[in-house]
Amino acid sequence: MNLHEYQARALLKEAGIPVPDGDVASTPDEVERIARAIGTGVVVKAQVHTGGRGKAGGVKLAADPGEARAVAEQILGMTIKSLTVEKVLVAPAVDIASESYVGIIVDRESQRPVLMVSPEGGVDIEEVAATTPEKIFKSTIDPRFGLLAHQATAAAFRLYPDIKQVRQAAVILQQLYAAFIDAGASLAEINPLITDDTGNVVALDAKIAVDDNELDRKPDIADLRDVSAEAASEVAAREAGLSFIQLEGNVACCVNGAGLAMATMDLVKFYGGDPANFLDIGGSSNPDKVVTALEIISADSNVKSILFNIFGGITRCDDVANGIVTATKQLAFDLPIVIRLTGTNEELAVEILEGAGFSALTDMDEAVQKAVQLAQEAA
Amino acid sequence: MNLHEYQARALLKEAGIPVPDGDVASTPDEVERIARAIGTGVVVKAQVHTGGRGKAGGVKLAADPGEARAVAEQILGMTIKSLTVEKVLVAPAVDIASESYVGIIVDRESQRPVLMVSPEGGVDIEEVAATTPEKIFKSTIDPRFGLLAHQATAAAFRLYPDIKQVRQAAVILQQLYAAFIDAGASLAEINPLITDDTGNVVALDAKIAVDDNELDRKPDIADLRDVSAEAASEVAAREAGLSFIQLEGNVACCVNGAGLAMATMDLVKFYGGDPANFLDIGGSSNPDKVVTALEIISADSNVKSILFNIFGGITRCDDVANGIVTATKQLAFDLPIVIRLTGTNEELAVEILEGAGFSALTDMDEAVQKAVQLAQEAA
Amino acid sequence: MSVFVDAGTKLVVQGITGRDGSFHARQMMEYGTHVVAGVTPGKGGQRFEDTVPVFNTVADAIQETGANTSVIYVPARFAADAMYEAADAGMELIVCVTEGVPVLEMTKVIPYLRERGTRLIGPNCPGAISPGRSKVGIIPGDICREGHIGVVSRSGTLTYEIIHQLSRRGFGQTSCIGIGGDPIIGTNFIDCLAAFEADSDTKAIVMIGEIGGTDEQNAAQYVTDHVTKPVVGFIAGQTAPPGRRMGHAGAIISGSSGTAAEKMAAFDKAGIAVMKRPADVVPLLEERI
Amino acid sequence: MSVFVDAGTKLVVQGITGRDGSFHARQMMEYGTHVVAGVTPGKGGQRFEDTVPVFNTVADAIQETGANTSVIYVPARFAADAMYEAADAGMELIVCVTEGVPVLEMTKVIPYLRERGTRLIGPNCPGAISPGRSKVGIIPGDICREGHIGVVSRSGTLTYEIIHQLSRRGFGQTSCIGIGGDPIIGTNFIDCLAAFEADSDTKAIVMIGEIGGTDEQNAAQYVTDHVTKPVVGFIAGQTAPPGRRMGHAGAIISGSSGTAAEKMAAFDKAGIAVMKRPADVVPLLEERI
Repeated sequence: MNLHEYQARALLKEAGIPVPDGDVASTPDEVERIARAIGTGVVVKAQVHTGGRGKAGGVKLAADPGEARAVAEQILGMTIKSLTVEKVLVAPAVDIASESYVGIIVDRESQRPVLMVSPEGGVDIEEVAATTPEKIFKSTIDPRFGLLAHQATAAAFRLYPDIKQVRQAAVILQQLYAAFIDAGASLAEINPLITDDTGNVVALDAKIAVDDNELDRKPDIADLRDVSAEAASEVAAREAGLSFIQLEGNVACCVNGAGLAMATMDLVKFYGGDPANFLDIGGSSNPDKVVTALEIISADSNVKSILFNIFGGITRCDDVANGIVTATKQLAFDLPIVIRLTGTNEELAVEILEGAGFSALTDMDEAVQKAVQLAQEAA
Repeated sequence: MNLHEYQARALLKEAGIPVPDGDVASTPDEVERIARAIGTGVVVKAQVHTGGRGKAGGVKLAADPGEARAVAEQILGMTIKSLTVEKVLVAPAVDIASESYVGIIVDRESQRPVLMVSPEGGVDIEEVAATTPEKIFKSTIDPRFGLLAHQATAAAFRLYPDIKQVRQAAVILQQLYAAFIDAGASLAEINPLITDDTGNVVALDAKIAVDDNELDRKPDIADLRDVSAEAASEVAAREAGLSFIQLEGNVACCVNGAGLAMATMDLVKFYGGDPANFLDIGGSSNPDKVVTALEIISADSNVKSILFNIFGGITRCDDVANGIVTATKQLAFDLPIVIRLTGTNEELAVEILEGAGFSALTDMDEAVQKAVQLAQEAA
Repeated sequence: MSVFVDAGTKLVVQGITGRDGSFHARQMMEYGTHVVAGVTPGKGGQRFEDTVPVFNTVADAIQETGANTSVIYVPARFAADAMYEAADAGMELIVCVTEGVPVLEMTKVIPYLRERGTRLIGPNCPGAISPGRSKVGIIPGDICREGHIGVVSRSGTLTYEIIHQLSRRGFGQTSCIGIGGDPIIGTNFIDCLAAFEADSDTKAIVMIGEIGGTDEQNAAQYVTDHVTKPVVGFIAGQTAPPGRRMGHAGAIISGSSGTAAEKMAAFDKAGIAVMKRPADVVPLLEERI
Repeated sequence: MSVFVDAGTKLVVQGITGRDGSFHARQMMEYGTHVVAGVTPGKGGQRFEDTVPVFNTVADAIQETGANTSVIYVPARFAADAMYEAADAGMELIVCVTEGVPVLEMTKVIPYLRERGTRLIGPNCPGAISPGRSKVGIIPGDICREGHIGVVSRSGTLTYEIIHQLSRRGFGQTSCIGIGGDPIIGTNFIDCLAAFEADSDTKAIVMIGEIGGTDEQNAAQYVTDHVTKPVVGFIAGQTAPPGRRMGHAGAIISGSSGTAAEKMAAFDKAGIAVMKRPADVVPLLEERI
């Protein structure tokens, strides 16, 4: 789960990191009021879960409260990479002397958190990594000990020549690690970490991504989820315990297991089709999940055929069959459905489906080919 | 540094451990008021840094506020093992169904904290360890991971047959470990950990000893020091940066280094004398320290001779010599002083001392023999 | 022969009285796995299905039964502690089926187990099966056959699909290992490749990867350097959009690293026969054995 | 020959610009120790005494000078981090002179260093000296002489007293190691006994213990099992009252465990000649060599 910038800033502030004042707003009125309270020039920043806000016109400076209101009117409601801007952050405009990047991620290779810092901040850090990797300094963190003071200091020496700034940055890095752990994050970064006109080190923008598996034990973090910033279909899927991602194609896929779901999408492509989504109904076999899945899939007007690919293990094929029968009755849609079922209770499932007028296949390739063909005929 | 029971209870309560209500008092009036607020029968417990309070009459039950006042009048001001009772804890009298012992210490052997639990609580645990060691269950804690839930649960299974109590106790053990770490403790124990008449697990008495080396980084804990509960001479010594322990003999010893100080005391004994104290003036060589040391030593009326044993390394012999000369001028006492100095700036020290009418020896055995002889002559 | 689990596996089921634990304990017992004990705190002294003794702690279970392997079905919030407990008790192998263990927990579990010499498969994995000998986890026993192919996979049902393809066309398995799709796991591809290479009964290896991370690329390098047996590989997620999480914590691509194309190229370079689709597994094996 | 420090010791002084660090750095340089670098964050690029380069980090110091040993004089609140830093930089030996490191910190430092194969002497210790070759720490060089006695001690000035007794009566030392009196330390008696036993130049060993703990008893057992050279021992604290802390964190007795009597009995049983007083060291050695 990604946090908004304003949420990430708040967590950093709680951890003791110096962050400029500022507040979040969802109307131009609020923006004007916040800008007035700040009293200096401000920056108004769209709060959406995507990069490239600046290029898209989602980040603007304003010299006074009136101008802040005006730019907020432009930004609120605009669309950036298909996401509507519902909120903006209003913060004082700061004089920047230097910009660095600092971030902590969980590294799969070392199986540990890794601290990364670069004096090349304020830009796309992946670009820096690709073109000038020597400008990124990495330090592996032993999670049993945390980010040690000497590691933080050594990293800070890569950013600043001045020992006062090194000390400030080292403290900020340790606070960032604390925030990373407290949030159950998979990523926590400050970009840019700046030095301001008085020489102090300050966090200007923050990004935190939380491991979804942490949300159960971190209700405060779970409460930060902003469903208004997500596609409605994905919210509905998550609430039903489904894993769903909307794509552009016309063959809807409904599969149990993420690997098999991806392999099914790949096979759709292999046979000349285009998958409409990724959808994993998971390991359990609750018929209600299948109903929700079909509801979500059929709401997509691009979809021309629906493909079920179920390999029964824990998932019982008869449960899925019952779900399909129930859903098609309730939803009354006329999209063609191709069903492939094999494994646990396969025979029973075939019986249920045939009783409701469906036929069932057992071969994955055959099923995919048929679904692709049906979609092409309907297109 | 040892905490009082009432201080230790407060730390356990902060950590979430169920502890009966109660408060500390230093007058019978306060005791009566607290007992009235509690509303049931109470126990009044002397707050002194020693065991065996119960046997000494420092712990008494009282059925009502009037009786509480009466027992407080007996306990406040009494002397237990040469310590005057200045404060009492007043807590509700609790019906006890079972008594266990739980404690965490830093174990030198494994170089880790160790959890110890025993179903034989409420008694002298060292006695249990000596006579029925099989009734003590130990579990080594990896400080990089803390007390793991499964370790706490396994320990709790040694105390209770009932899973509800096991779960409660396991949580308490993890909270005790957190309190142990947060306090920078070398020992944290609950004895007894009881089950009350409703079957709940409750901490009835608590003991925490803090590593003095932690006090610098734990000011809240350092503030808990109660100088009224310590011998005045030891408080004065600590404040001057000296390590001092009062003993019963008549040969006062003033030495640099703890090992050499103990060896000097041993040598006093070897030559038929009796050391009046342990005193380590430490590694630095500030003449003021020597003055304070002589002040403390000479205040003890048992002392018949004073022995300096200084092996100069970091400690400079001339600094010690200057301290002796200054102190003897200021303090104007007539106790015989035997001085042994060797090492750094030895010659300069001898010069200073001889200029002030002292003679100096270089051999430890000779000096100790002479100090013992002088004490015997004066006795 | 087989790897990791075999007829000598003496299994403890952690969470045996829970919904998933009891279901799969029965499945494993029916398959013939030597389930010697279960663990559920507070249920020590009971018997599961009237036969398997239940203990309060893994230490008790090991002491009484001499178990060497543990499988974990406890809820996610207890899973890390279950792994610590099994390792502390001296378990040689832990299979953690539980899904949803926080990644930061795993960064601590991994070194803890390593220090104690305990092998972990998982978490969030289907486990291991050595057909005809022992099944530890949730891989459906009826799709497997005894034979000479070693299967290792990051997926669940996709693995079943490929095992199914193998079995029905006469290619039985020495062992099938589902290592799990989480970003941080115990046993990885390389561990399994090494075990299959060392197992004299295994004639060929099937390796099923996914987008995300660089485990498949590292495995390909390992194949180049150390594996003499034929390897056939598959990568799921060619059509997955970048930067999105595909169900598994593991199946996520960032930028150009961890794409299916990159992994397939690494396979190809290492001489691993790359399937275009799951149905290719048998023809490719037939070419190579 | 000598143990732990010798002519090959290339030393980094952590905290070289501090009060204690600069004083002892000069002392060690005067003694002839090969001080190759100092470390003080923010003073990188300077030179100490116009000769020794100062670096911001230990890693920089090692990279530029090839140092293998570090000595720590930083204040107590920075000492644990200084040890972590030295170990991370790959130091073979760390001598931590700093007094006042919290014991709970040490419970974490010890396994950290062990995992990295770094030896620690201390904390709160006088360090090591191999007379005529190298001095690392604060043992006064002028009381030592080259010779064939190995000295290991938990004390500071008591060690000097005994070294002094040895030197002035003609018994020089291969090495003298002050292991420190804290409850949790790196190198212990047994490590030093093993090193002296293996050192062909060392003809006899002097071991100086204190009340508190069981290190001396364990060392006595080790002597019985593994040491062929004569050992002479001393225990300080025969007259110490039980349950009180005698200056050192280490010198505290609880109940009947860790008393001087117990330790002296263990020495005696192991064939270690027990001194009644420091002045006995030479006569006892003369009897045995």
